[in-house]
Amino acid sequence: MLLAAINWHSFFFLFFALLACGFAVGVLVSTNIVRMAFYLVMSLSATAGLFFLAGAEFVGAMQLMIYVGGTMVLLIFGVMLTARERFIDMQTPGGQWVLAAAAGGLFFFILVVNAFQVPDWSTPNPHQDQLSIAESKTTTQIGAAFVGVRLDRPEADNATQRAGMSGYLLPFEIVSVHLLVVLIGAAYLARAKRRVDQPGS
Amino acid sequence: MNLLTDPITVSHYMVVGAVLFVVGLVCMGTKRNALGVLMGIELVLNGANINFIAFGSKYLRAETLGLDGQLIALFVIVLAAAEAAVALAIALNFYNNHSTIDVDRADDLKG
Amino acid sequence: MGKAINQLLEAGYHWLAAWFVENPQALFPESCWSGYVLAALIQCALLLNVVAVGALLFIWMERKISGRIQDRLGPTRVGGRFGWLQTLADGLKLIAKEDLIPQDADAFLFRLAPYLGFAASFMALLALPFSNGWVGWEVNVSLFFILAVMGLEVFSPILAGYASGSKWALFGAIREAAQVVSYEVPMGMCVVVPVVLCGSMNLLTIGNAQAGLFTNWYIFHDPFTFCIFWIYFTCAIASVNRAPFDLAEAESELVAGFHTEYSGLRWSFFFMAEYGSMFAVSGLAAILFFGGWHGPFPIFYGLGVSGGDFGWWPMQLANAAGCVNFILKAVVGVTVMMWVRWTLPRLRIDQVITTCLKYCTPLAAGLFLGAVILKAVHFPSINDLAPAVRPGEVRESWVLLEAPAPVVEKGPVEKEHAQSEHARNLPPIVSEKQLAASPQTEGGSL
Amino acid sequence: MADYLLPRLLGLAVLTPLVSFFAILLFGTLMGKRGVAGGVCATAAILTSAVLSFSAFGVWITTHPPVPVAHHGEHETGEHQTGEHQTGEHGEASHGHAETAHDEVAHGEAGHADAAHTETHGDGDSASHAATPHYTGEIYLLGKFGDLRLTISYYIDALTICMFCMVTLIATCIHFYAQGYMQDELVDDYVDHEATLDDGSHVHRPGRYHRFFQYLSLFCFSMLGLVYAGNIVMVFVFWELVGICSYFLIGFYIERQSASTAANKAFIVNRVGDFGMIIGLMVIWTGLGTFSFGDVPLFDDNGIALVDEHGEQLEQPGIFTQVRTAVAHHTPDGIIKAASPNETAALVAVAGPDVSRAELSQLIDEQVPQWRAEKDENGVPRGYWLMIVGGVGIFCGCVGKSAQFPLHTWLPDAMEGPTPVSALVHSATMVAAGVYLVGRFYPFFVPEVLLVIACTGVFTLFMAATIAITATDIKRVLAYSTISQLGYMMLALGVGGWLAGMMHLITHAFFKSLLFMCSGSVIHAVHTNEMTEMGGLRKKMPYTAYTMLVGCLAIIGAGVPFLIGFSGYYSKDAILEQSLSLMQTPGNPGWTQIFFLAAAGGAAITAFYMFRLWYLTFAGEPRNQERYDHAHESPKVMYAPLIVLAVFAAGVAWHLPFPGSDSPSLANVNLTNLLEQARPLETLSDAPGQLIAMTWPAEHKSHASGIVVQATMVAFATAMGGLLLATVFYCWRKLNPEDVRNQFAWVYRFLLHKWWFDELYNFLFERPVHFVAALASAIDRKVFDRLIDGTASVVKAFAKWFEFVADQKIVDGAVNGFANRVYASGLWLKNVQRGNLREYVLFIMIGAAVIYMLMSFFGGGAIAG
Repeated sequence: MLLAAINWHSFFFLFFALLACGFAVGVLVSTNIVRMAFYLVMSLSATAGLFFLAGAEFVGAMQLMIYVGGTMVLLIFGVMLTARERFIDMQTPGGQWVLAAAAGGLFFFILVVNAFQVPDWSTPNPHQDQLSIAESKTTTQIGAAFVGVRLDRPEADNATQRAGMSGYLLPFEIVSVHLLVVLIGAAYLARAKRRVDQPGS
Repeated sequence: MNLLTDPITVSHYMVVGAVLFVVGLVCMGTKRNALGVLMGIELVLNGANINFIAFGSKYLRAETLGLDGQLIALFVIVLAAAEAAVALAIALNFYNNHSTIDVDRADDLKG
Repeated sequence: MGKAINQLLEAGYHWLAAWFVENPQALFPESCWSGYVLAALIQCALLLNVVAVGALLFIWMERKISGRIQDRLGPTRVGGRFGWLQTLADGLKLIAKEDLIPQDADAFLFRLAPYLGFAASFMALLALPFSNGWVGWEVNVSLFFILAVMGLEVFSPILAGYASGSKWALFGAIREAAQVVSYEVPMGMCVVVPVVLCGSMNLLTIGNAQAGLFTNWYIFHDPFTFCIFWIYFTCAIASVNRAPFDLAEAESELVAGFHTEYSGLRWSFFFMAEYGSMFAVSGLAAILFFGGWHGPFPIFYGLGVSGGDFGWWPMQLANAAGCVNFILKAVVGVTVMMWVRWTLPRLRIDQVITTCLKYCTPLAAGLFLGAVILKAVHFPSINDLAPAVRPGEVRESWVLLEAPAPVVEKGPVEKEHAQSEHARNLPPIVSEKQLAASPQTEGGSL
Repeated sequence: MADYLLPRLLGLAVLTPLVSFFAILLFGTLMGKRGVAGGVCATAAILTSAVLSFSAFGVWITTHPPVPVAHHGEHETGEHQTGEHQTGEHGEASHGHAETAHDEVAHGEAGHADAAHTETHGDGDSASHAATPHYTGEIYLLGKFGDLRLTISYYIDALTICMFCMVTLIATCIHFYAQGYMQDELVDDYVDHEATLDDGSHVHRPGRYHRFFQYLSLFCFSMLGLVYAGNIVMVFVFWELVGICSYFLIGFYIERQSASTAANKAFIVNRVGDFGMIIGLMVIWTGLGTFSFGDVPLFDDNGIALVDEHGEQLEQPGIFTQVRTAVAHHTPDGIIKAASPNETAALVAVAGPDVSRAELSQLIDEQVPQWRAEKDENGVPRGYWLMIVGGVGIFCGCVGKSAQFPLHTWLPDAMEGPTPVSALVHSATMVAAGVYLVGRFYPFFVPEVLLVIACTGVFTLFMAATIAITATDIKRVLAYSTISQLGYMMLALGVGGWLAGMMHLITHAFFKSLLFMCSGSVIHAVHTNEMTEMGGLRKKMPYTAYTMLVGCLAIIGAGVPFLIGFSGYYSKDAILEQSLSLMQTPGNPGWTQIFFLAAAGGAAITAFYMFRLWYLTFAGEPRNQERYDHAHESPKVMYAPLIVLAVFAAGVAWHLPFPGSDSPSLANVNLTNLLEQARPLETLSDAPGQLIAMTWPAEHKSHASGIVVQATMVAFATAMGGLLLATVFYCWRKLNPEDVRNQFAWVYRFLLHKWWFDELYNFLFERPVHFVAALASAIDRKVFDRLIDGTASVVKAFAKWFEFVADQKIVDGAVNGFANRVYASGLWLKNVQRGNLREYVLFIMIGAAVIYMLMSFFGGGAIAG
């Protein structure tokens, strides 16, 4: 029975992967900027599904929250603010399409060939059956890694590495500061320009 | 190989990532709308993220990147958000200055 | 006979419980595909009912409450004296109405927008536990997940507003977007406080950490949590776009805001999404601050339905009671939202944003800091003065105990249960260390 | 301890003003309004120096307690006793040497050898005086040229200590004083009423308060460095530094024609003297092979001490070791060798090329005693002329710096500088540097040189004193007085009175700075230098008037004979005693009494003009009522230093027990005994001249009671006579100066024109120089310029042609051609950089793909996995 043989993990992977790829292609082919944004939201959400499927539930939630939520709202803001009839559809010359498609195809070919070149990558995890998605509890570990403690790598012999080097405290801090700077910078860049009234005009 | 019955592997994820990546690249290469280019960038980053997650997933490989994959993906997400904010601000500024967001017309510095 | 029925019920329960609580693959080998499908369908039906029937009920409630507040009667005719079926009648009417799409509209997005909102609202309920273990998808970061998908809800008004091709709709959409995105910030800060106190983002864990007497509820944990609940509730009202923050559909200015051009069933989907979201944020408040499915007094504990060593049906009975408990708390929250809506006038957009950025955000940040400091210095909370019972030992109870609940040492089973979550992923050395510092095991002293 | 402390204390004292100088130089404009804090900075620096100097003084007197020297004939009668004293002193000296870890044994041996040598001369008087206590050492080696070491080194003995204390004390007082005096520079717009522009308006300029103190600090550094210096080159360097400071300070009001001229004059005149000094330096180097005062321990290139066969540290003997021997004017070996080039060449020729350098030098050394015994046809020992040339050369420098005839003309003109400068630089310290150097180099001067010095000094003192009589500018009176007093010092040194000269140097510094500062106070009050417009000011300015009275009394050497007196009493009497001693030495020609008579006459004239000055300024009735009405006592910051200096001017030479000390060894601390510790050994014995039939008596002989009584009475009488005459003329007004002036009109004119020295120099030097210059200029313009112009025209024409061929065609062609190619390729490449974002993306994609392929092909497929 076909259905009985279905590997549900693979099934959902296929589902989300098709969604992600399909909507990504939708982004590519659509000329309406708002629709592109919508397709992108769907693609990113499907990617989040892929993340959940791969056991990275925290990253998936993060993807939904920040990427899909935050970024896309920002993007849609931009879309709406700059969307006028004449800007929504901007035709690209056919030659460039062909060129881009050729280069992209070449790239895609390289990547796909590469993906199947290493046997280890194409071999499923032999213990996959014994693992459950519901068991993926990496949130605590990620949180600990952010404050510099690697719970998942306790076997590291080097005490120094275990103590500090293996954690992600410094990158976390850097990214935090970076975000702050970016927020201020973006607010500054996008601030409303005050028009100076010409005297007498 | 039956996609529905065989367990999936890292390679499958990589193919999805490749699709997103290449679509993003082509998107960047063909969209004249600055926001379209921005969306292409998001797709590219997402495609890369999929690879990180896949290599860090213990469901797909016995020997994985472990947490590092997820952490890097997280950083990519956060930085992508930051990048989107700045890029959007730039796009708005560009729009304010040029009354268009056509990147083909952003050639003031053309030699 | 009774025994047979009992066995039958047990079998049926196992079949269901496997989907709600346990790993489905453990009960159902991969060959049993029908289990997946059936369980998924049942879950969908139940959750849909929360949204759809809930919306039906809430709309009726709102009419009655607004009527009472405005010294009217509200619906009185359809379905009897209290107008029970007024909403159903309206729904039928809406289904029957012609589905209009304006000429300037982007038809695809115009059609899509209501479903998107509904789907987001529905997805939020997917990870929302209704009782201990009664959750559509037990995900480790359920709180985070719910916040994330409720953030996606904003796409619905935006797309709707844009696709309508109407300036009123667009204005409403923009307002909605600005407002919701802004309020996500203080709201995020508020919900992090229970997470910090409990040490988990899993709503089940958070809920169970508040078991026992109502003093265990996080709202009574310390002054900071008490204050921060009100900020959370304010932000919740704003984020679900309810009055006095309903700028997106301000009738006096924007006709009807983002759904000006909608009619019929599509229009009703917006409302279903809205009421679903109201229920979701209220349920979240109940879990985060009001002990979730735990009653104010641990009655089932007194009945001996304690720990994990009792039979399946008393446990599920307790869970069912907890579910009722939870729904009641959530409905109270929704009712308060309605009460607020019909009491307070609508704010201006600048006031809305000011409230968020100048009041809610700094306050939430300060209170968050205070709560974290209290937690860090192990400041004794009110619960420590009268520790009713340890978390996770009591399900629910409606009957007051005759004697105060004794503080029971944790049985080996619970200990194992508590440890299992970590022990599976952690090697022994670290797991011990981690357990020693684990907030969940410390929760016993709360 | 002392060998550790003294160089550091004094070195710090030297450097502190330098720090202040740089601080004000760099941050002067930031120091408060118009740099007002610059004054504080400089004052604090010099105060620190003073504290350090007096600390060094304390260290010195505790490690080297002065012993009383024989007085007034005791020397002759109690020779044995004195010898014991000197032995004790010698013991102290050896002790000090042991601490300095330098030259004790070698020096001691040299001393013994010299002592043995001395006996052959039949003069065993000073056999036990092997050395004076001192500390010497090198701080930094600047360069090494063969045996010659150019170093930064120090030489510290009692004279150094005295000079340090004197300089820093006076400088401190003057710094404080200057803070008050220079107040009017503290404005943004200073109007210089004495500097007039072409259009008749006055010069407006920003105040230069901090600049003034900057120069003062630099000057203090230079002066202290000069005293601190341990070798003659370092002395010369600081000598020039002092000169340049003087230049800056005289030209402080640079906008005034007179000030800038005076500054130039001072500098150029000093250069003339320095020229002679450089000759002296050459002689020293040639003859002695070293510039260092003290002995220098020798090290090899690796810094390991060189030792002789006995394991003793080898040392390069310093100048003093070579010349400051117990034998009077014992010509050093090096001088003899330098004076024997022919003999040396003959020795070298005889020895042949195989003889090593060391052996050769040993050969020469063996010949030295023989050469030393030789005399030329005039009966002059070998090398003696070299000594005379060297000594006169060094003295030339001193003549310039100390404003002796004939280079004295710059000093009166230098009064153009602000009065504190005159007080510090041109009376107390810088001009004393010449005298100091003569004292320092005293053993180097053979009797014939001393005669030159004495003649110069005596002429200078008399000439300057006479000029001072007629001067009406209060500062010029003091300036000529300074020249005169410097002449006294030179005279004292020239007649063999080392102690007298040095002592007068110290005492004069105090009272002359006091007098100058008082005059500055007066000028500050009445805004004029002319004494004819003053009078009666003592009522208005009591502090100034009476401190100046103290100064006048000190300079004339007032005192109760044989009992007590102002400081000048002691030093001037000592000078007279020594000149009398020289006069009375048997065998000396009769004209040597000119020294005594001129000195005595000079003392009378000094008393006259000093009190003329005081009376004209402070006594009598105001001659200019308007200026009198505006006069006022100076602020406290100005008259407080006057009081301090007055105390010192009065009592610096007193033989008081050292205050606060119960130690009997410190009871003898006074100026005389201190200076006595630094006395060059040869002054303890008679010095016969070789070219002239004269003998310079040992200084102790002047303490014979006959000489002392005679000299003291003469000094007292002349001083009182001069004082009385001045009182008659200007106080009681019994005689009218006008009558005298008319009576001796030509003398008056002669004196008024300062003996026509300026005119003489103008005629002798300036006119010929101008004529030669005009001639040279004409030749330059007519001949050389035309030649050069013609050449230039030819070259220009060629260059024009060549430019066309080489530059435009070849070079420009190549460069332009290359540039065109580059430009064209740039234009072509521009097509790539079109500003099209999407194309860039495509480039990136294609580039990445290409790189990947290249790496897959050539990288061994290592890219994946």
